[in-house]
Amino acid sequence: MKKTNITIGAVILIFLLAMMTVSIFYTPYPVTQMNIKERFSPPSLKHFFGTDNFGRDILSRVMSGSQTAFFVGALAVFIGLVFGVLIGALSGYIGGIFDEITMRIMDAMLAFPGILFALMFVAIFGVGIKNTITAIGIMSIPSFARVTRSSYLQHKEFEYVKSAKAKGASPLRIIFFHILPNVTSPIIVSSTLGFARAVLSEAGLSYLGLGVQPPYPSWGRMLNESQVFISIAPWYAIAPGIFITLLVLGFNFLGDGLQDLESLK
Amino acid sequence: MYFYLKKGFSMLITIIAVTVITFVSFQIIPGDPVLSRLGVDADQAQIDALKEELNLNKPLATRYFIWLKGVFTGDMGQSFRYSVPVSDLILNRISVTFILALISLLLIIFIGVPLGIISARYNNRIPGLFISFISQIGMAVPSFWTGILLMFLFGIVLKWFAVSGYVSWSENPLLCIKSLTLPAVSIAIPNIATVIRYMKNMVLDEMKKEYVKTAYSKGLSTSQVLSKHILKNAIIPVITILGMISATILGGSIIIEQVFSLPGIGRLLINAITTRDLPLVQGIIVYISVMIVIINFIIDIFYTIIDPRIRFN
Amino acid sequence: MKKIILLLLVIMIMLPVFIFSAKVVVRVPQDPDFLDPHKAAASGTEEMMFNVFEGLLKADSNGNVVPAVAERYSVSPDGLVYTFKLRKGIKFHNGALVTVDDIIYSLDRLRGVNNEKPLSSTFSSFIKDVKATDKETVVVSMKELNTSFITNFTVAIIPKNNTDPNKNPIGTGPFKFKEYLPGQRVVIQKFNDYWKKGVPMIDEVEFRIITDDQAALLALLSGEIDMSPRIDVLQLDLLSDNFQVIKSEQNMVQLLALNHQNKYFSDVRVRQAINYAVDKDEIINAVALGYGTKLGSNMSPVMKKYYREGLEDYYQTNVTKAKELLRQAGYPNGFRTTITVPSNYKFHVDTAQVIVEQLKKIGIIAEIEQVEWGVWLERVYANRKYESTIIGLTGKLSAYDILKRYVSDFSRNFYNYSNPMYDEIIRKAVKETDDAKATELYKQAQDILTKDAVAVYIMDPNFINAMKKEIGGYTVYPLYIQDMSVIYIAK
Amino acid sequence: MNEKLFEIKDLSISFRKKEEQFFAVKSVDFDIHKGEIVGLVGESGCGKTLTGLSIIGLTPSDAIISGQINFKGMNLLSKNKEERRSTRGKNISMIFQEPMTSLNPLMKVGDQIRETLLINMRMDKFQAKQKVYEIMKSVGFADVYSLYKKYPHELSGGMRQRVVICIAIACNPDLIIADEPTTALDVTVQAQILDLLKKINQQTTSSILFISHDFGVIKEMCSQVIVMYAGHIVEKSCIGRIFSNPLHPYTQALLKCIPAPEKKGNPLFSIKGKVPSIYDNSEGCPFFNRCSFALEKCRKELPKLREYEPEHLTRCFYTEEKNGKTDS
Repeated sequence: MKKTNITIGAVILIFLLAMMTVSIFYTPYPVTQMNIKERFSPPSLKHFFGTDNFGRDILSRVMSGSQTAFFVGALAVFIGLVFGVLIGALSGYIGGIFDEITMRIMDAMLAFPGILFALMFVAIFGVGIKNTITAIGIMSIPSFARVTRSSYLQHKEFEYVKSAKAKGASPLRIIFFHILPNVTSPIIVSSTLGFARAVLSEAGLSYLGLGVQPPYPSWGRMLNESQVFISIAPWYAIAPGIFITLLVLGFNFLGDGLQDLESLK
Repeated sequence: MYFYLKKGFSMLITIIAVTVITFVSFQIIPGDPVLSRLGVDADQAQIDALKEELNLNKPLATRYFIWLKGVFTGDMGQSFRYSVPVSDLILNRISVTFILALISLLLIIFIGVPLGIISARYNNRIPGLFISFISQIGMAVPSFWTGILLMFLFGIVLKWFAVSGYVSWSENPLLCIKSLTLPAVSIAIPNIATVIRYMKNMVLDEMKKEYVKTAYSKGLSTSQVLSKHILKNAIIPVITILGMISATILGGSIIIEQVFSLPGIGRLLINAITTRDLPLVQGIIVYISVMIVIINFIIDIFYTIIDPRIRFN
Repeated sequence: MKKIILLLLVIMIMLPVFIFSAKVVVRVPQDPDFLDPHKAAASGTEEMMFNVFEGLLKADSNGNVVPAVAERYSVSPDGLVYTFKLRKGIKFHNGALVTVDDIIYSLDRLRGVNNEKPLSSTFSSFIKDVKATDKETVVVSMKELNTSFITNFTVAIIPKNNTDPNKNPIGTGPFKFKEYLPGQRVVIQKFNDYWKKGVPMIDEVEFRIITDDQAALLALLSGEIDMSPRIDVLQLDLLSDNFQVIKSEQNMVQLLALNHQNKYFSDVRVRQAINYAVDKDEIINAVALGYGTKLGSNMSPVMKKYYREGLEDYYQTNVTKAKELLRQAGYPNGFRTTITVPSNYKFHVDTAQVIVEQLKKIGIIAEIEQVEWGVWLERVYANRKYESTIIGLTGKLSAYDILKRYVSDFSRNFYNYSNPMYDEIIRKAVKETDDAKATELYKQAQDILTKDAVAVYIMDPNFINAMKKEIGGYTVYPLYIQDMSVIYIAK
Repeated sequence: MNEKLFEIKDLSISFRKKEEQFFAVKSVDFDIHKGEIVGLVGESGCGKTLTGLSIIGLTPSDAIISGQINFKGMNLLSKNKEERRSTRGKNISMIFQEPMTSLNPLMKVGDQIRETLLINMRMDKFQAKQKVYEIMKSVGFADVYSLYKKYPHELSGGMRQRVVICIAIACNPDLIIADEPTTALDVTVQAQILDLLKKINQQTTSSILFISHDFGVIKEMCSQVIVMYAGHIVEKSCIGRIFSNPLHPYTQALLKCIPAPEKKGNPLFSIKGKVPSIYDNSEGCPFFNRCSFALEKCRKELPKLREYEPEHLTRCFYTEEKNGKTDS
């Protein structure tokens, strides 16, 4: 059971990554090319996923949409990772008041619906890919902070930390050079799950029209646009949905697989 | 008791912090509430009159304290967009979000928990594997996509459910629930998956415990052991994540209200943000935070009901 | 015995439902800004409250002003004094007779007398004073001549003793106000003592507020609403045959506005190049599916009297000519620019996407920047901080109100267009009492706008109203309003 | 001797790991008579708990059980799940080692006792409650009415073990399997629990299978003793003989470990080495490498169980030679 999760996850992600890299150089049709005559044509050999209300090829748009999904997901997770680990490490290691305050803030952020926070952020600093990434990044900080803090609390008591202290290593050195390498696996697991959440949040925001703006293609926005024509062109709504699910599924499987491995160690 | 005070107090600070941030940020962001209300043909005299009415000319700090004083006296000030007390606006919209959240919470509990137990009982066997696979997919599917598909399938094709529009509880409770079923299901699905996974792991942990052996030694059958002993013990950790889930339900409902165009808090907030209706945005934040505090409070009470150990310390 | 009583009871309860109360539910995209007519400015509000309030005069479906609260009126030869005769027996919704004091109160409230703040700068700058010569006549004298001022007398007359005109609005229109639920609906009821007999023909109108076009369509399809004005043209072929669709020009001008202070667009050749590059027919087909009338200048053909023919094909799409002009202007390989578009008007966002493709052909790389409506109003409309934008200007009754937007000192001239010759023509037109001469001047103004390529005047997007088959009598106005008094339900 | 209640014949319990079979219990035979207290003693990991669990039918699902467990003439192993379940609680009950965790933390102790009655006896809730009060009084609880409503975490270790005992004796079963019932308790409470068990055995006809690693406790409680080592029975005898004349070297070593007043001052004896793990299938006597009297023979062959005195058997080549029982 342990291995299957990782393999399924890896297979899905490799497929999507391949599609994404291909889409950078080649898509069956230019992504923005409109062709009014071919409006709403159903899936066919010519247009694998059919065309949308401007006659644009949905497959090409979905393929290039994957670029945004990966791009936003990766950067958002990166932000969440860097700040989350930093906060988690410091509060886990130092503890005391600092820990108390940061954890209170983290709990409050977790209690607050993520989308709401992103909405506020985007409304304040304006829509667009830059702000979407920052918003989702900040939203994922608490989960990283929590995971890191708990592993730091645990590792703080281990021998190798005491011996490092004995050698007179400064707290910063201990945090980054001694403990960090030992706590990477829970962080990796939470970054895969974080990636899945980031993709879902980006899709959500774009669906509300507040996420990624044209000309960047986005699955969430495609879903929003497709909803109007669902009764005459249902395929328009199905294609982007499937790919969001696939990407998130891939990361969930990967995350679970890693988690099983890690619990085995 | 001290425990609740501390938790409530920290939530209070966060609410105030969030509202201060919103207040300040609303000053610096582009977009003018007066213009977005009056539109293109607004006459300069009308603009000045409205600015006066909404006392936008007063300095920032005084406006914040007027608002804060108002919050504690229950008067959240007037919405810029509707010139109607913010609390009236929110109160008649909050019922939608609240009932929606309630239905999806019930769905989550009454579908997630049993399925979780079944998947634990038949772990590594056909039913167990099937349920975990489905829950894996359930977690991955974006809730608004499920919403669109459900609306298409049940609304347009099968015409079982009304496609949009909301019947308020006071008009007709049954129809109200009917109009909220599809949205509630789409919010519930990803959370049901989470509950299934949590429940399964918790039940498996409890099965290893000693008191289960004692129960078996009394001659109880597996299902009796599950329902009489394991369920109650396994549900405690699940209740804690229900607190977290209630936050995602509120978040989820913001998007789902858009899919099914339900007049809930979510859409009210989005419109409020786009029309820079500061008092309304502040009001909604306070209401949502209060709702979260209440939900967490209820969950803590649930905790003490089920787990006597907590009642004493 | 008991059963019979029970049966009777049931029938009694069911009865009201059967008495056929003719009710029509109309979709509106957003909430009214104010119910108080003098404070309201948003076109969305006028669309509904046209049925509740009436001024001394009222607009008719051909765009002229006809008597309403006033039975008849006359204008002095020098155009400076307007005399209005109060219509006999006309009543407010609360049953009270309309008096001259109410008229004076309404007009004074607008122009702001005895140091009260004015609610309309046009009233306060043009009207000298308002007085009643007798129980039935009101005389309004003007500070200076303005031939188009007459259309301003359509402003609502409200009762003097109404303490809160915003909470419970009272007027003289065919319908009276019933209730307003913010974010959900505005409901108005038939006013039985309306001065024009036989009208309205339905008992109640509910304006249901549905912001999302997609939800509105679904509500229409499922029968929850009866009429959805300005339906998204792409949704038309989703309607089955038990709906009827009414299409016509709506006196709206959709244009690609160019900021004349921008270094590229200050050069007329660049503006002309863009006019040659933008293929208006392709836009009309792609975005409006053909439901749009091509324009040449800032005037829609609906304003028959003032419309200058033949300007729409002044710039036949011609890519080579456009490139040539760009080369002359010093930008042989084009330049980069942005099109700022209000995100809540999908129609304009789609137009922008088509224009971006068209401008690529002559080397201009345009990026779309979607902003919220509030932001667009502040940044583009008020502060003029933009390069180019796409917007639709709603129709007005008088040509002066439409064309005064380009006069250099006009407060909302967000194009930053200043052309003394143009200003002179408009100023002369508004002072010209001879109607024929004034019309000719307004036509010359349109010529300048086209030749000077002030903006790219794309189309008058057809007003499309989808409604149930059984609704009859709908009349289109060259204004942003829904006249529900002429609606009837055919059986 | 009164009527034979349980007859365990050639009982073996094994687990499969990567196609290889490993035996935790190897062909064990012993009987339990009505009203008798049989002691099952040995170091932890010698299969004594597993034997107890197999009798009540609570062995882990992947355990392979062979041989016979005859209860009143019926082989429990041949019965289906349903029949097996009906014996649990009614005929056979069990007391576990860890009083802290063997009670459901979220259920009142009284209810946990009453549940056995409701499951196995035809009683309504009210009758069952009265019976529970009776049982609680019989185990020495004072204020039973308030105690009924208490939760496990409100009781001390000793009191909790008494509750477990109440559960075990509720339907006054034929056999109570007590798996190290007092190990987790402190000495003073231990004595009370042991007296309680003795009292129960005398008052009711329930026989007890007392599993322990502590010979001192066994001495006090049991009439019969079975010594197990690495899944085998190495010595079986009545209480008197085993203390006066321990035959198997392992039993002798165990007896030396018992701290006694006269041994005060000198170091406590402990057996060198440790119990072989279930996965080493080497033949010969499992105690070989820890036995100070080991012979060459012991390395290859597994000695047979022989009777040296009435009701006193052991399995050891050295004892055979010492007592001249060297038939082939």
